[in-house]
Amino acid sequence: MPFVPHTESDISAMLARLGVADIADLFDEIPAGLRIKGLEGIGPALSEADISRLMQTRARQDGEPLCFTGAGAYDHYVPAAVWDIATRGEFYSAYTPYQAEASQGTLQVIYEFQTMLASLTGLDVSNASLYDGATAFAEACLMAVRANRRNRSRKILVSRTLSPACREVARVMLKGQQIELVELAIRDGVSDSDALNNLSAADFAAVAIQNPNFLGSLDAVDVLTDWAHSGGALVIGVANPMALALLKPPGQWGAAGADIACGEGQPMGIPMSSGGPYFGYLVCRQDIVRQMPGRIVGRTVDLEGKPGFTLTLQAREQHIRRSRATSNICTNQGLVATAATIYMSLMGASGLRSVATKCNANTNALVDALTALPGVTRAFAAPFFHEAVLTFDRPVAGVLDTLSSNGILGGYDLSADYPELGNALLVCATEMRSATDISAYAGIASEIFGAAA
Amino acid sequence: MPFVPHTESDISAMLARLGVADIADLFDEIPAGLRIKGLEGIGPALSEADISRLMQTRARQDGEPLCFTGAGAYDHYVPAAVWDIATRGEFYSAYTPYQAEASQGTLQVIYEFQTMLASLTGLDVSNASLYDGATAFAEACLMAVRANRRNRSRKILVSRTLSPACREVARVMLKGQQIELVELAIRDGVSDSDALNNLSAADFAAVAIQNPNFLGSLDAVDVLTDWAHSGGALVIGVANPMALALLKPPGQWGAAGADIACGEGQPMGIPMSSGGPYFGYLVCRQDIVRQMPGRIVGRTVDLEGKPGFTLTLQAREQHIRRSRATSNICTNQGLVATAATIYMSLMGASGLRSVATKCNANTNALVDALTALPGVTRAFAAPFFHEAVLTFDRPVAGVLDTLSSNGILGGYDLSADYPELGNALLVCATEMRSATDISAYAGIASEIFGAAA
Amino acid sequence: MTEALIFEYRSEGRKGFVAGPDAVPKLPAEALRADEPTLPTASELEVVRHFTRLSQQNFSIDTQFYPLGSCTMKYNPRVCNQLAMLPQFLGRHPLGPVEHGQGYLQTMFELQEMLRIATGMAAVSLTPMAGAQGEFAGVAMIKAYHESRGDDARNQIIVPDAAHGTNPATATMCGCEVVEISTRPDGDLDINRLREVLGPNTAGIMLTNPSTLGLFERQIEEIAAIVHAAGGLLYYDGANLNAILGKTLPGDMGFDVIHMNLHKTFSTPHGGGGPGSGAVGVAERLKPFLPVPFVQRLDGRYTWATEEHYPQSIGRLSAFMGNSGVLLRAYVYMRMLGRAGMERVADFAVLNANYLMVCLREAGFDVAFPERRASHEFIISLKSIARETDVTAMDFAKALLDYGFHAPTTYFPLLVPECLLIEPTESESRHALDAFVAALVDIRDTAYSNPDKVKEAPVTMPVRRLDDVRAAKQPDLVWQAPGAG
Amino acid sequence: MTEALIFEYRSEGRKGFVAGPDAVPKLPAEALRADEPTLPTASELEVVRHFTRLSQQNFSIDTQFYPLGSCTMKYNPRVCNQLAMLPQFLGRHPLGPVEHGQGYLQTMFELQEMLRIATGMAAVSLTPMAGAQGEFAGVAMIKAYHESRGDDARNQIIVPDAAHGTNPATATMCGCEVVEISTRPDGDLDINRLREVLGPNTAGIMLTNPSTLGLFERQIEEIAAIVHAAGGLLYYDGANLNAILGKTLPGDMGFDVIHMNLHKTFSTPHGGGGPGSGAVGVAERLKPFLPVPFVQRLDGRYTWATEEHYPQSIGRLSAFMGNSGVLLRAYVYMRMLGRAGMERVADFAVLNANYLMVCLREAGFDVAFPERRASHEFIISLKSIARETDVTAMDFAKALLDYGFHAPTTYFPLLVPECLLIEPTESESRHALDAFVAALVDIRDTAYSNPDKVKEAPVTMPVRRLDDVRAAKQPDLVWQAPGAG
Ligand SMILES: Cc1ncc(COP(=O)(O)O)c(C=O)c1O
Ligand SMILES: Cc1ncc(COP(=O)(O)O)c(C=O)c1O
Repeated sequence: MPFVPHTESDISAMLARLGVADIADLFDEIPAGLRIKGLEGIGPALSEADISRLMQTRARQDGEPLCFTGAGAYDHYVPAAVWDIATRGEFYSAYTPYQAEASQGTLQVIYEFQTMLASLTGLDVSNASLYDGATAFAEACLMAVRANRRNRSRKILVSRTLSPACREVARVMLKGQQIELVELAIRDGVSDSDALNNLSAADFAAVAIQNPNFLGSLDAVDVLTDWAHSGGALVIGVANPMALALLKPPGQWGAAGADIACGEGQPMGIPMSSGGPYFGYLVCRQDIVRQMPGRIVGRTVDLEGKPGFTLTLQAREQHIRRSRATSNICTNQGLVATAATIYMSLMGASGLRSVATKCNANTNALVDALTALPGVTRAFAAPFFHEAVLTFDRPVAGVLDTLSSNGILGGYDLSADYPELGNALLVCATEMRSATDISAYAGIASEIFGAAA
Repeated sequence: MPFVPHTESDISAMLARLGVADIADLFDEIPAGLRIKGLEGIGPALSEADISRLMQTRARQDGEPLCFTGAGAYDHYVPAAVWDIATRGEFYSAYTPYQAEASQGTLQVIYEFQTMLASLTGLDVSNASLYDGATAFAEACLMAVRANRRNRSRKILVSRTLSPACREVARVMLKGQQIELVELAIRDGVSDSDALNNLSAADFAAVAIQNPNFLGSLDAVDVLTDWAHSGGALVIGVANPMALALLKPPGQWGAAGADIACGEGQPMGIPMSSGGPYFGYLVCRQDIVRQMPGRIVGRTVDLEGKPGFTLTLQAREQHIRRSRATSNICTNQGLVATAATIYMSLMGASGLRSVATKCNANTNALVDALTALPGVTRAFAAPFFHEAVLTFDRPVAGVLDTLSSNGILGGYDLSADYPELGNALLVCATEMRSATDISAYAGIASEIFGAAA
Repeated sequence: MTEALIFEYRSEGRKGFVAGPDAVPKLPAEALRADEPTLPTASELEVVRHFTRLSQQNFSIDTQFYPLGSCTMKYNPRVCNQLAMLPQFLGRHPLGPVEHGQGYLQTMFELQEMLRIATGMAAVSLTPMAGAQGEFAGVAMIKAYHESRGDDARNQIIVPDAAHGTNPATATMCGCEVVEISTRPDGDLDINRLREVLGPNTAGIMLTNPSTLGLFERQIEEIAAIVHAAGGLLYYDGANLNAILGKTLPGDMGFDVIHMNLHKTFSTPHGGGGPGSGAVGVAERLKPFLPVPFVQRLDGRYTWATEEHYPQSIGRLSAFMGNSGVLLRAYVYMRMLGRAGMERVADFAVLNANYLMVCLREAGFDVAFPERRASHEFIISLKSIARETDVTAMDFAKALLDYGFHAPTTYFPLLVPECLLIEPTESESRHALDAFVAALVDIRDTAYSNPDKVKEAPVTMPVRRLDDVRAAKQPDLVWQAPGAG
Repeated sequence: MTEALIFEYRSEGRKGFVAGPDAVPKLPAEALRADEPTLPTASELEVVRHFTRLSQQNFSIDTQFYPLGSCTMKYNPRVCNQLAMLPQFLGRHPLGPVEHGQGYLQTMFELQEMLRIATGMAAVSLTPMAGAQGEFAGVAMIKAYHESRGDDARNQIIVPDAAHGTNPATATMCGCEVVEISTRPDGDLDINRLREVLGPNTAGIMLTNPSTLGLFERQIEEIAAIVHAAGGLLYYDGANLNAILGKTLPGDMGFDVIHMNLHKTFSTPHGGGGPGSGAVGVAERLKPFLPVPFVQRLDGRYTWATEEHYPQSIGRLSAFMGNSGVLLRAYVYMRMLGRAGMERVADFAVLNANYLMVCLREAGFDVAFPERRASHEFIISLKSIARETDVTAMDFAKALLDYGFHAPTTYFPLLVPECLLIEPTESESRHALDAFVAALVDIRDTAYSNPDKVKEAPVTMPVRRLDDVRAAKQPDLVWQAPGAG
């Protein structure tokens, strides 16, 4: 029997011990009317060989198109050691480290994870991960409302350059608690700082800024941070950790730095995998750590004085504080955070910098190649990290279709999220894209746009 | 620097400690005339991402044709757990278990391996693996010559139904020691027992029989075993361990059983992998264990009386006995044997039996489908396990070419090894071949043979 | 041996992973960071060795019996991992066109269907990324339902006192008020109390059945009737679905919405804390509110169901569609079980729990609800032992580690003092259960003969008992380079 | 905790891995086996748990510093394993047509080329499956060469007394007589003795350079000249190639044939004892004798070179072409190193060995050849400590395990008493080397202060010291079911 070890003789011996004739008797507390005959509609069991064949067929069916799409998920190289180690049974099949003495492996990894995230973002403390970047953003907003003791506002000013998915998830998660997201407009691909003149920072619990923003551009982080702080609003910085290998981290934005930072951890060694599992990170200033949602690992000593690790500050969490907890989160993305920790350890600061730099160079090369075509222009002049917006002289969808049927994912069509940008496409070329790959894209694009390539 | 951890500052500190200016100075005992400038002709380093892309391209280029070829390497399903566990760093990156206390993992696995092989073959003791089935056969011949105390013969009678590759490797390995392989003829796909009448068993150190033999047929194991023993020759049984899930094991052949058994372990969870790494197994009667080549693990106790495992009977081996060792083998196929042990543990006797039975059924189905075509007949009437010989009305090579260009490996062309069989093809359909696969083969074959399919 | 921190392998100037020669970024200087983040500078071998050694410091299903109540620590088949990690699945961009995703989408669609059937609901969405997010989705749907009917006053969520902490926490997150109700001594809900709290403000009730006490709620039909009569909806916390798979359906019990913990019942790995998946199923009336996206089939083609098709949807809960990789693992597991295998899950989870309960009862342990059948888990209380020997449930838990067993859940549910909540799961053998009983008996004997020895435990772990108070009072949450603080 | 034998999980009637329903074999009844083999009847979880736990009882490169002399325990990059296990490589049938193998064959061809260049030989064959089989191929080629010239009396193989046991054992297997010659006190070969033994019966000499003493043989050019002058050939045991990679070429030294241990120099994993690869390279005159098959390129197409093309070949050494999977790993490793990386191998292997040697010498240990440079390994002798404290090299080895270090090679080479042969490899950091020195110093201190404590070691392993005598005297080599013997 798959995954059940019992033999007939075990079963009889066990039933005899229980004094019942049949396993069915053990379900006798279920009201008779509720008992079912079984799961009609579920097919017969497949052997391991059969399910392997099936899944391989489906995987092959989907192919491996050349990816120039980013928009929140990035095609980076993941060293072999990362998942080889992360999927070792002892990491893979452990539960949450409730028994600290028997979970030092996971606990130490998470402590190291927290250290890395705090350092990358330039802030003090990190939690042990949240579900993904979008929920981390929503939790950051909730946290900011709880943490801002200067004003009692339930409004967050969010730049329209911030990822639409993050804004949508935050809307859903904030709605019940009547917290409102107020949108700050875009201009030239970045947050419109002039629009701040019509607003008062004091009206907001926090201001949320993404950098590089969803459109790939470097945003006005210093101006926005200082404006927010001037009115007693907190600052939530959203950042791709890969970009932080190069860019000024949220903790150093403006004069005082962001108060909270969060983001999507996927670029740190996590495969794109149709959208998950990824992990959200959340870091903050030391003084607001008790408003942090999610698990946190701390270092302490054992009764012999030897250092060891344990879950700590649990009084914030649902299993202790129940309806007054900082969040309902329980299971997080531990294994993914473990993989990210291994990835960051392998890469080091220099490895990350090298990847980040290559992404920047490749996207520049791609943008140059495409804007050389008639009908393709850059949408904005703002400097970008590894994504950029192109404007076409025709609808984006058709172009993407042609690319797709040539095995190329050409980018993310912005026309639904940002209709104001016209026929706009967000492209990305990570370190994985070779010069040949970029030429392949440009080649097909030149056929579409009718250039004399 | 890939795989070298030293930083510039480490290097200077270390050189300072050594009192030399430069690493090159450490090579000053190499005569100047022999020093080279470096390895011209070796290309530049590839990053992990680049080598991954390269190897993936090459792997894809080779494709995954549908395999109906056996002839010594079989396409069985390998459960995911097998190599997941075998490639855990602690198994994968350990050396030979010379320090027993720090190698109980590997040692216990091998003790379990030995137990499984002894039991499958119906013999008393097993070694810890040899390189592959062919070298195991050669070592079995050498061992038989050493072990046979009744006669001093340096001849081994080997049935022509025994794998040509095994016979060739044995020839190469036995040549230096002037041991001769004498061929016993084939009749109707099995060893020609009548030919024994012209021979005397007393002239041979051993008689070697493969069952099922290379042509897939069940051979005359009982007759040959008894004949050999009647003249004081030992019996070497060669067997596919998968077949032993169903068939009478060598230890039970004839009245007294074979004295030595050996074979190719690949069917026990080892991928076909272009021919290796596989492992050879070698088992024998207890009383000749000291003539066994290769490592052997024994169970003993530690100084507290707790059971533990260690390499034993090492006085047979090259590192102790040097020029008088039973063999020169040192490194064997430990990791592959580990994987096989996991495979056999997962399958159990019933799992192996079920696979073996399916192979038998599938090959029967294939043979039925192909012999239904005009121009295709079975070569012999002998019962077969999971391989059978078909005779064509035309040269085999052309048929295989057509199949190959349709993504099918149609079997092994016997015409070079067994010209006496005419246009003969050895086919095999393991448990991995579905009814659809078999129809696909039959479909193309029917086009070739012009049947009204 | 304790393992140094990865940062302590720091070696000035060591390069990390070699990714080839560097380009110069085209970025304005003022945007660049000046400092270097504190990331390790260990060699690849050091990294591999460090994390491999750390992994060995964990207990896990692959190495130990792990009867952690409410957590369903069953075997995670290795093949689920292998197939979820096929390169095309790993490499698929979440925004890739459906043409490059039919294999994946079909798989997700079939998973939705199987989960729908296994729970008896009308439709399933896979987006929630863990149980708690599934709860969020469920309560949000309940609220959206009432609001869609103009029934705006309904903002109370009823939860039993035995409920998991995520239930009340979720209600709060959704802006609801939590009303806690008590459990009767026989372990069933205090239905009179329920009647009292039901009213025009009732949005719904969150139950898990079997409950966290390991008991099947026998009055479930009546409860459903009165909650529905009062205008409320019923939420099923599916964390304990393992106990009833193939035996009874939450849909039949009258639940309107359910979340499933695929990382429990459907055996996706816990990974030291996650990722999980909290897929939600709903009855017909909540279908319009399901979180998007999910997968729909139109003319044999699989596409995304979005806000466009479900304008009343509560919206999105993740940037893309939840924890896909986890979903793939659950799919493989379910297909390998098939119908018969799924029905066997509850059979043997429940057989093992009852067997273990009876063995412990016969060995003299106090079972919390001795008159009841265990579901897939059960509770023993060590109150009398603690009174007599001062050895607590916590001490038992720590001592078990030295016997090579992970501890059961301790001190939850809160209403049973000195409790251990024990869930063996169907994948453990009778042999493992017997050995566990022997260990508990042995620890109890030691508690009476030599209580200090038990209070000293564990002694075979990489560390002895840790100072939790110090951890919370002087939080040390990130490593500081020496001299950097 | 010791781990039960997998057979002890035996449970009557338990089915193994589920491979689906059984067919009835079409085989004559008398051919079938009557008994059931003693294979485990454990559940999948038990199997996974058992072998995972067993793995944790091993020391390995991935978990410990492993300075086992002569074994080159360097880091085995995980990516080599990953790429060698691509499904198409794993699934390729060895007899598959070359049309379905161009990717594989090209890789093997390029590997042959890289190895040829790295050793300075004329051609390479990859078939030998370990060092010892490479030696066999080499000596067989030497014999075949002499025979092809009618020089039939040449059947003596000269080996130094420091040689690895496989060298004399190989010579015997090839039907040669072994002539052992001594080493001078300075570690170089006794060349006068060599002159004496050379003669018309000399088939050749087997050397490894640097030798197993960790010393570069400085007279190699002279040795080559006199052996060649006597009509003999030179065999290079490439186990120590790590020390000279990119610095000097065996081909330039005058060797006619060489085997390489890809599982040493080229970092394929040892796997707890194998598989390895003992690829052989030859000078021009031995080319016709190379073992087949190997890969040749004709008009940009890769095909097998067989007996057909090389009728003088010594023939085949494996059923197919050696340990392909190992060869793939070596290929990936070499491509990742590239030229500069390969040259660095010897640089840092030698730097580490000399550094460790000097640190130990300065710490007061007796280095066997203090006047010489270490190559990639070196020897310390504990003779004086053993005399003074009765603590032997074996005791040091066992004590090191408790410090978390694998022991160096002990009691080899045989000519240095109480020796440790120490090979750190280039992949270990200075930090690891310093820690190893500290451990040895600590053990020595304990040897003087409390010798019994060292003789008690190890105490932190799953077992204490094992009774080897009993193991050999009462061999227990297979498990017997209770009551079955
Ligand atoms: C009864 C119960 N409800 C809800 C949850 C929450 O699930 P998750 O941890 O996946 O968020 C759990 C799991 O811990 C549980 O046991
Ligand atoms: C010097 C030397 N020669 C030969 C060998 C034999 O190599 P293998 O074990 O691969 O057969 C070894 C390895 O053990 C060795 O160290």
